[in-house]
Amino acid sequence: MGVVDKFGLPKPISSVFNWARSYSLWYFQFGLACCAIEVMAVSGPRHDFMRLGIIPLPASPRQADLMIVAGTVTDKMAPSVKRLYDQMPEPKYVISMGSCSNSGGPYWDSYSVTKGVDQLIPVDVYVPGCPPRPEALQEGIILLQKKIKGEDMKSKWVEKQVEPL
Amino acid sequence: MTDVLIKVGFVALAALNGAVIFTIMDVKGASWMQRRPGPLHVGLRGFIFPLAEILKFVQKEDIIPTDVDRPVFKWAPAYVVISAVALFAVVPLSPTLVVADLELGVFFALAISSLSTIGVLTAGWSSANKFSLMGGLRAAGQLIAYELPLILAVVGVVIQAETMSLVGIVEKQIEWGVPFAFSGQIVAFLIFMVAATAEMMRVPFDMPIGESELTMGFMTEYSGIRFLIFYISEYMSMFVLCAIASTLFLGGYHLPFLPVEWVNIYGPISLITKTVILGFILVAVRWSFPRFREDQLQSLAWKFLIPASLLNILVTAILKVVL
Amino acid sequence: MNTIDPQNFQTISEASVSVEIETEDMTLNIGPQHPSTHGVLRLVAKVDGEKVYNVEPVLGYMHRGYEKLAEVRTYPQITTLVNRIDWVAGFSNEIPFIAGAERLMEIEVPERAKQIRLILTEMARICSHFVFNGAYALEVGALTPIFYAMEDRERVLDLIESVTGGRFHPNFNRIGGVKPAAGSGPTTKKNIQDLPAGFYRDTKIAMDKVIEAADKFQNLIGGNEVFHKRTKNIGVLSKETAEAYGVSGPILRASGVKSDLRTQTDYLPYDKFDFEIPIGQNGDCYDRWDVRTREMIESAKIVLQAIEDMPSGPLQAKVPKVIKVPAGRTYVRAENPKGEMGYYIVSEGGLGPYRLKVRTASFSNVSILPVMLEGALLPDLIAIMGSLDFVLGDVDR
Amino acid sequence: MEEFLNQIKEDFKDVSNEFETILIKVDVKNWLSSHEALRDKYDLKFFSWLSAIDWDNDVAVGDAPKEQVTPSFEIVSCLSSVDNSNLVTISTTISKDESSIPSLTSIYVGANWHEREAFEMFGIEFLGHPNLIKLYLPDGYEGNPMLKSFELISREVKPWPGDVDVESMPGDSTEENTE
Repeated sequence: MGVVDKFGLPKPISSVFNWARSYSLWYFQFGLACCAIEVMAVSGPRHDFMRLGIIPLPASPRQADLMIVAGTVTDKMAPSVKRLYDQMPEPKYVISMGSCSNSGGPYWDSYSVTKGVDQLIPVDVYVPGCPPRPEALQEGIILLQKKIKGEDMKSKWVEKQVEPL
Repeated sequence: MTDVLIKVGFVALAALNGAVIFTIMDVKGASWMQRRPGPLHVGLRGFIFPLAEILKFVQKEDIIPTDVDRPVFKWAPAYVVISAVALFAVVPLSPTLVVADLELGVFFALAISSLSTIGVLTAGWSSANKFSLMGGLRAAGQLIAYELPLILAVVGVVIQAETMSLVGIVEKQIEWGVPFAFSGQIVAFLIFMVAATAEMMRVPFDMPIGESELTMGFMTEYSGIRFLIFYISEYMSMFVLCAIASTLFLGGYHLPFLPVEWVNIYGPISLITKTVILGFILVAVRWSFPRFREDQLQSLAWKFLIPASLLNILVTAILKVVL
Repeated sequence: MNTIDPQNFQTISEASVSVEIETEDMTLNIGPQHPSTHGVLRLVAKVDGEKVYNVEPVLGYMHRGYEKLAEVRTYPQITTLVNRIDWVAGFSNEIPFIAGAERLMEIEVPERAKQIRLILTEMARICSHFVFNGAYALEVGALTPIFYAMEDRERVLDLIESVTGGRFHPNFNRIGGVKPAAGSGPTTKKNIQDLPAGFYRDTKIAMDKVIEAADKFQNLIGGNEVFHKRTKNIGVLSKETAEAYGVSGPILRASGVKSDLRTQTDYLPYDKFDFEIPIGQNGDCYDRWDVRTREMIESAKIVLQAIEDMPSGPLQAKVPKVIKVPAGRTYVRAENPKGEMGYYIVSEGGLGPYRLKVRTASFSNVSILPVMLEGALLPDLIAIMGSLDFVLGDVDR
Repeated sequence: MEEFLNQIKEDFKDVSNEFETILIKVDVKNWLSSHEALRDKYDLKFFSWLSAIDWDNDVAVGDAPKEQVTPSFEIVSCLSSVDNSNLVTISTTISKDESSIPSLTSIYVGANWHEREAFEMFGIEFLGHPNLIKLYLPDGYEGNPMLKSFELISREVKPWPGDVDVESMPGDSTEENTE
């Protein structure tokens, strides 16, 4: 936008904006492996992450705010993951879900698996488990919302040089 | 000058409010149909989530990819939103509460509604993305195909009402005592609703967006506030087309058994209630149908809807002459 | 979803001349991240407008090197690993591997353990078909069925969890039997310590719900005119082509072949129960959907019969503390939700296999895509691909 | 099953049936003809899989074979029938220096991807294959991972995380187990 980073925001407005961001997290449909099925379970009626404002609508990274890396990232997939992250508009958030994307998980010694998605993109919340239970993912989302609510927009925008792709 | 500005402001605000109401209805209706709560923790049992959405999109980075045709890409959302807002200008909320009671109101509405085609086509073309391009082309083909039954369905109403002014059409329905949908134009009403669904590009006619095929269709490359405009104008045009449908076929601001003198008081409420009921039907259809294939959609329009609407015109005209 | 690659964009057009109008072919890159490729399959499709005339699948975005990793793991560790091959039906993946190791070690598995395995395998099948039903509806554009599918699937997952402790990667099998509950002594029919209290009752309720849900899908999806239009006579697969490509499971049965390893082989005691093998007539997308939905009902019936007639006895055969499999080689195959899954174990008498070849169903099933997609329309591409019901972990391993 | 086995024993010399799996060992030059015969005569039309085994005593990871073996590739393919439970595995041995074998794609179209996989994982060349390119690994990847001489680098740089377990791992054969 360009307005926020120039002028900064008074506290009440900034907290309203933070509230808006934390409850309107458009989640980019990005399923890699086993954990993607668990993400589907969380979107299902029993857990329903839309309660928390996660909207699983966009199929394109351009409209997304949140990327849940759910599953094993292989070396062949890694450039695509990086590129999809770059295509998302700021401010953007990443949840790394499951052992595989946290550290390689059961494939720690494999010749084709990237050991941790944080080598490629910055991660905001790590959710452990193989795969994490739906409740664990929901906790991760709530932690992310807490983090967003405490953010200062101006510093966030200044520290990242935003370039269109 | 000032009253023009007031009118424009009123129309834009009303259309925006309509869009917000329809967004809530769509998301909460979907949640209800899918046996889950939907947005809940955002506040007020989740009913203020559109506010969070709008505030969020305002903050988003506005990405313009390097390969796009910049001016065309930037302006494409404007066509779509202008088309939706301008349509609302001719919808009468009551005999007096109407922004522009044009003599050729129906003509204006149909002409303006096709403006959105240009927006969609340019958005798809300028994005420099193959999925966008295919989405834009699909949208153009679909909007042209369904413009015809939409117009032809309305022609039946115009013949029966002997006027093209929307207020005039409502007055005629008050005169008849029964809305047109239940006095001869039921076929036209159904054709209009099907064609309007296609115009709005909603399931089962959502191939231009069809996320399982074309990711987000013509909107694929849009982000931030420009995407928000597309998103809102989708609901705006849904709201406005439902309002026009209820004006043309369901008696608009008038309610039977209520005195016509009070119509200025209950008019807006009556119209919006009818619009919301129509909108809810569209929501229910959206969340229960799969989508058609592109060629099946075309053959539905050309082989079934257009002949049916021509037949409807013929029968209406004959009855008009005979009776 | 992969948006356009600027470098690619310049070189895509190879002009071709048709009779009436000049059109240009376009290379459409679907994937590796596309909403309907079940993960990270990538298709390079040559399209002319909406018509697809050449498709080349690109694999490997989920290749995790199972066969190599198996060479450096012990047999109990491999069970954990192979769980995650077909992640929609984790339990089914363990069965053929464990059965292979048991065959090489010549262990006779107790009847009761076999029956518990059978029940859980069928539950995994039901879960897998639930996911398919929801996802396939999503691909042809109906957005609601996935939520119904997920709701009903949770009920079955609860049962699996109550027995094994895991939702869909249970790692419950042991060589020689199944994992006994802590402190469970000798079990009799009345005093069941290995299955949780109330399992009988809950299973009955859940399986009735599954049958109800399958009927609901038959009405909700199968009764929809638009769904018929999208799937009938689309992607017809003949028996001969299916055989030559090694296509198995529900896809083969939808083409009219009554082939089911549950009755043809004896890896689990399926001969004790009577159930039908649903087959299709045309081998089109609709039949593939229909066969799977009817299979859900049959699986629920098997489970209902199995819990009525539980043999008593121990859960675990006598096995040495450190499992060493004697030298030899065997191939064990099983009917998984996706088709034939098998393990070719070559043992040299060590703690781990010398070579483990994993034969997965989806790998062969996906190899047929270029044949089936030739000449299809772009929306049909999605419908055909969805009807194959593959899982990328099962394709790439 | 018995009948089927006896029939096969008549046609092929080296047939064994261990652990309920029929293994037919053929010579490389009979590789294609034996598949053709099995397809046409025994109605084994279902192509299940094809893969290879790297026999070598000099291994980088995992257990080495107990006895001395001559370094070679063993190609194994599996055929079955959809109508009954007949299943055979056919194997042949080729030397490592000249690792090439005729492609099965002319007999079973389904062998295409399996042979590409074996080509990528072992470096075996399939003569007459229409499209012998990499299947799984990225374009710039070097080496054939399934070769016994291929090292898993992660295992070299960091120790096995479960080292404290009583169970010994394949590879460290020095440690004896207490039973």
